[in-house]
This record gives sequence, C-alpha cells and structure tokens, in this order.
Amino acid sequence: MQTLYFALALFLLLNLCAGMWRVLRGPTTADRMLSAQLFGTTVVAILLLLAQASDSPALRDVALVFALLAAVTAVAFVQRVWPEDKESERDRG
Amino acid sequence: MLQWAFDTMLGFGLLWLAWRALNSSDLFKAIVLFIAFGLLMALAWVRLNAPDVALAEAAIGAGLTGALLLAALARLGAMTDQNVSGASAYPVPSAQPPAGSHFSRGLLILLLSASVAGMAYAIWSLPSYATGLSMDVAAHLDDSGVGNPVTAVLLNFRGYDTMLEMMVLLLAVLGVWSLGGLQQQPEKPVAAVLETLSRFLTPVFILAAAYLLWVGADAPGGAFQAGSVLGAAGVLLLLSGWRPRVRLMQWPLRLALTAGAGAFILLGLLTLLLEKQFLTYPVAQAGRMILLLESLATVSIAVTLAILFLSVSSGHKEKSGKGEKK
Amino acid sequence: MTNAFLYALAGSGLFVLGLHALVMHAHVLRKILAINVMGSGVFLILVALARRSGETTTDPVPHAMVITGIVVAVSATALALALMLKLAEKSGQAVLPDKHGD
Amino acid sequence: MTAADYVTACLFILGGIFFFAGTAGLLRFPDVYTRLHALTKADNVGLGLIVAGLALQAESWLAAGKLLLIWLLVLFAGACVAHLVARRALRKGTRIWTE
Repeated sequence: MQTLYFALALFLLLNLCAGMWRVLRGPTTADRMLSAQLFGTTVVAILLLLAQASDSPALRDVALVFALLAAVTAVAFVQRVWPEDKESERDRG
Repeated sequence: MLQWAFDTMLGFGLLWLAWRALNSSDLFKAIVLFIAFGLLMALAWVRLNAPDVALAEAAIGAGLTGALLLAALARLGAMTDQNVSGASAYPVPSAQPPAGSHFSRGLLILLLSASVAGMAYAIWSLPSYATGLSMDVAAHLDDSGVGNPVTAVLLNFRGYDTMLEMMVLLLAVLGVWSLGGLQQQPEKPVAAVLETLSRFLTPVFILAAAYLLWVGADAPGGAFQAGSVLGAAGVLLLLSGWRPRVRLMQWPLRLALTAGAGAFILLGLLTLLLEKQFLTYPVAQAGRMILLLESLATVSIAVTLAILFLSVSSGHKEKSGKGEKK
Repeated sequence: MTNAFLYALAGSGLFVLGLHALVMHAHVLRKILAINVMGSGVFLILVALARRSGETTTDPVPHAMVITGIVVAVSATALALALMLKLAEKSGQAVLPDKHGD
Repeated sequence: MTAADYVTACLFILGGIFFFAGTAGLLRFPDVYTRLHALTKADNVGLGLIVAGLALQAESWLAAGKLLLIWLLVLFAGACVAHLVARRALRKGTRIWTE
C-alpha cells in the first residue's frame, strides 16, 4: 500500500507542476488566480496521502487547515487585485 | 525509491518556483509563484516529519502571506498608477537586473556557487546521527505540563523566546502604525456569494483555531498555529467588507494586542516571586499556566496579524486611488 | 545519507537564490520576496538537520525555532511592505535609488 | 492485500484519472471559463474519490468523518471561489470563447 500512496502522491505533484505552466503562461489575470484553486485541491490530496503513508493522523489537521485557508488567498486575489470599483476599458481584449 | 523520486521532485519544484518568482518580469506573476512556493514548503515540512511547522506554514503561507503581498501590490499599483488587472500587470522596467558589467555579474555568480558548494560540504560533513537536544527534552517532558515536545519547548523550556517573539509582533504593529496609522474605512457591500462564504467559514475558522489550541498540548498544534488560523479568519472578514467598529479600535484593540506579551511578563514576575526564577512554572500547575498563556498569545497573534493586514491593505487608499485616474 | 539531506541541499540552494535576487534587483517588493526565500532556505536546513536524530524522534528545538521564525517572518514582511508603500507614496516608485544615478 | 485494499486502489486510480483530466483541461481549454470549469469540477471529484479510498483505510469512523469534512470544506470553498473568479472575469470583460 505504501508504494501506492507514494505513487499517487508523486503523480499529483507532477500534475501540480504541469498546472503551474498555465499559471506562468497566463494569459489573463484570472488564469493566474486558478492556481489557488489548483493548489487547494491537489495539495490537500497529497497531504492526506502522506498522512496515511506515514501513519501520522496529525497530518490530517494540516490538510484541514489547508482546505480552510486556500479560500482566503483566492478571495484576496479576487478582492484586491481586481477591485470591483475600478472597472475600466483597458482590460478588454 | 518512490519516496526518493517524490523528495527530489519536491526539492526541484521548490528551487524552480523560487527562481521563477524572483526573476519573472511581472510582479503579479512573481507573487503568485511565491505563494505557490510557500504552499509547497508545507509539503516539505510534512516530509521532514515536522507536522507542527507544516501547520504553521499552511496557516501563514496559505492565508496571510498571499493576502498581504497581494494587498500591498494592489496599493502599489494604485499609487504608481499602473494598470493592475491587465494581462501583464507589472512589467516594471526596474524589475530587470541593473546592467552591471559582465565581469561583476560573473564574479557574483562565482561567489554564490562557491558559497552553495561550501554550505553543501558543511552539511555533508556533519555527523549523520545527532540527537541534538531531543533526549533532554524527552527526559523533562513529564515536568513540562504538556505532552507535545514542541509546545513544551515553546511555552516552557524556551518561554523566553516566545515572550520576546510576542514583543517582536508588537513592535511590528507599532512600526506599521507609526508609518501612518489606521484609516477608518466604510463597510463596502460585496457579492452575495462572498458574504455567504465568509459567514459560513468564519465560525469554522474559530472552531479550527480552538481545536488546534486544545490539541496543541499533546499533538501538533498550539498557540502559533491557532493564532494564524484566527488571524486568517480576520483577514477573510476584512476582505469581505467587514470593518471593526470605531469603539473596538480603541482600548479593546490595544488590550488584545498586548495580552500575549503582558501575560508572559506578569506570569514571569509571579513565578519570580514564588519560585525565585523567571518563567519557571511549578510542576503541578504547569499545564494550566501553559494553556492560559497560549490562549492569550493566540488572541494577540491573531489580532496582530489581522491588524497588520488591515494597515498594509488600507492605509491611504482613498486619497491616492481617486483623482489620479487618467 | 538520508532524504533529509536532499532538503538541506535544496535549502542552501534557496538561500543562495534569494541572496542573488536581493543583490540584483532594485525593486523593493522583489527584495522582500528574496529575503523571504532566504529565510525559507534557512528554515529548511534547520529542520532537515533536526531529522538526524532518528526516524521516530525528531529534535523539537529547531522545530520550535522555525515556528517562531515563520510568524516573525510574516510580521517583518508586513512591516517591510508598509515601508515600501510609504516609499512609493513619497517618491512615486518603489525602487531603491541607484548610487551612481544621483 | 485485502478486498478493501483493492477497492482503495481502484478508487485511487479513478481519482488520479480525474486529476489528470482537470490538469489536461487547464492546459488545453481555450478560455478562462472553460479552464475554471475543468479544474473545479474534475479536481473536486478526484479529491472525493481519493478521500473515499483513504476512508476505507482509516483507523476509525472518526478519522473517516474528518476526511469527509475536509472534502466538504474543499467543495464549498472551491464552488464559491470558482463563482467569484468567473463573475469577476466576466465583469472585467474577459472574452468568452465562441466557435
């Protein structure tokens, strides 16, 4: 089972790195914000797998905190980088 | 074998993200990459069998650093009147390295390679087995009043450090305030979904913080982690338009900010009188004293982090945001 | 040699990367990121070296130091950001002046 | 390996496929809305399958409940965030892909 956990964790890590390519490339700001979403799910999955593999249930708390806080970064993205009251024509295109 | 592959991949991922974050031409991209870097660090802590550190990094890295940096970047954009939300938001010309001569740049790279080689050699030549202080901590764990060695070190054996750290946090707030103070801002209506999100998540955050504080005695968790989670709850509330009442911003705020450091000092003086030594708890009461200290420290850390975010994100935005529009 | 050595090596790499960026870039926000990366490198080395005390028992003292360090780092970052914003407010840009420039 | 282990392995493989599909969509889809949709839906289903697989291996009902709680939190936050990003992108006038 150990092998399976690590294999899946490695696969997810590779997935994450592939997803980072989109974040690097853009092209719009929203694409970069997707990284928060990507990390929110993938890292939680990796953490849960590692918790099971290393048999330390405390690591599930890390995943819990992560699941909670990924939303904060995403909300910061939406509220701060793209404030609603600054609509402008420059962004079209 | 797979573990090695995972660790190597993670190490290279960290280095790659740091490199790209520090050298991409667009500041917004750099910050996104830096946030991603912080999140991957949490995985590294897990692999290094440091769940306490992983919890702190997850709470700070995922919740606070990102929000702080993004808020500062947004204000910087408003000040220097750059387009914040375009495709390449900050192609700052000065973000490029200054055009030093090839010789000096080559010399720098040579020096830095030499230093990395030196560090690698230093780490390599250390004995591969060293117990450090783990045996001493384990021997005195029963007297500390808690079962988690990291909490025992933080709140009991090295209580001095934590006391001074609370003061550092206080100093940071004082420093930020002395740069301009807090501007009172009106509450802003936000999207219904965001309001629902923050209304639902805030109680969950508070529950999670209380849980982390409570389990910190015997399992990974404790004041720093709980404080960071609670501080992130404050950041979420501030982001979704909530503003503290003016009345709350006077002495209740100051009391909350100083509660942690004050509790340490008072308890230290008390133990100085009773036990003749600063911050040496009587063994029977140690558990309760640590819980009291930790609760107050949690409140202080949370309020400090939220106030730091509030100051960085909303200093003089109203003044410079308007009027400068082209 | 264990897996922890890999992380210690990555930590020293991060430190040097951060140092390089700190020296090379003029933009203050970039410098703040660089200092944070350097700090992460140091933390990584500390915790990786704490791993040497065996598979089951790890040295809690470096862990405690790193937890304190993470919280101090984030508050120092906030202070640095506030200073940077002040600089931008006064001078119109968040770039440190070049010594040869003026 | 017991029967539960085989079921876990199957769930893991399915979960991995969903994660892969999410990343493929993120990389290949033409505009931000479709990418958002691929990422949010596929990754959350993938996480759900992995959580189900792990819950079969969990040492107690309490641990399984915590796993489920984590998944529900991620689902809730993910749905809200996807909505916020898409709404803001639309308000900002990011073009919708039409063919």
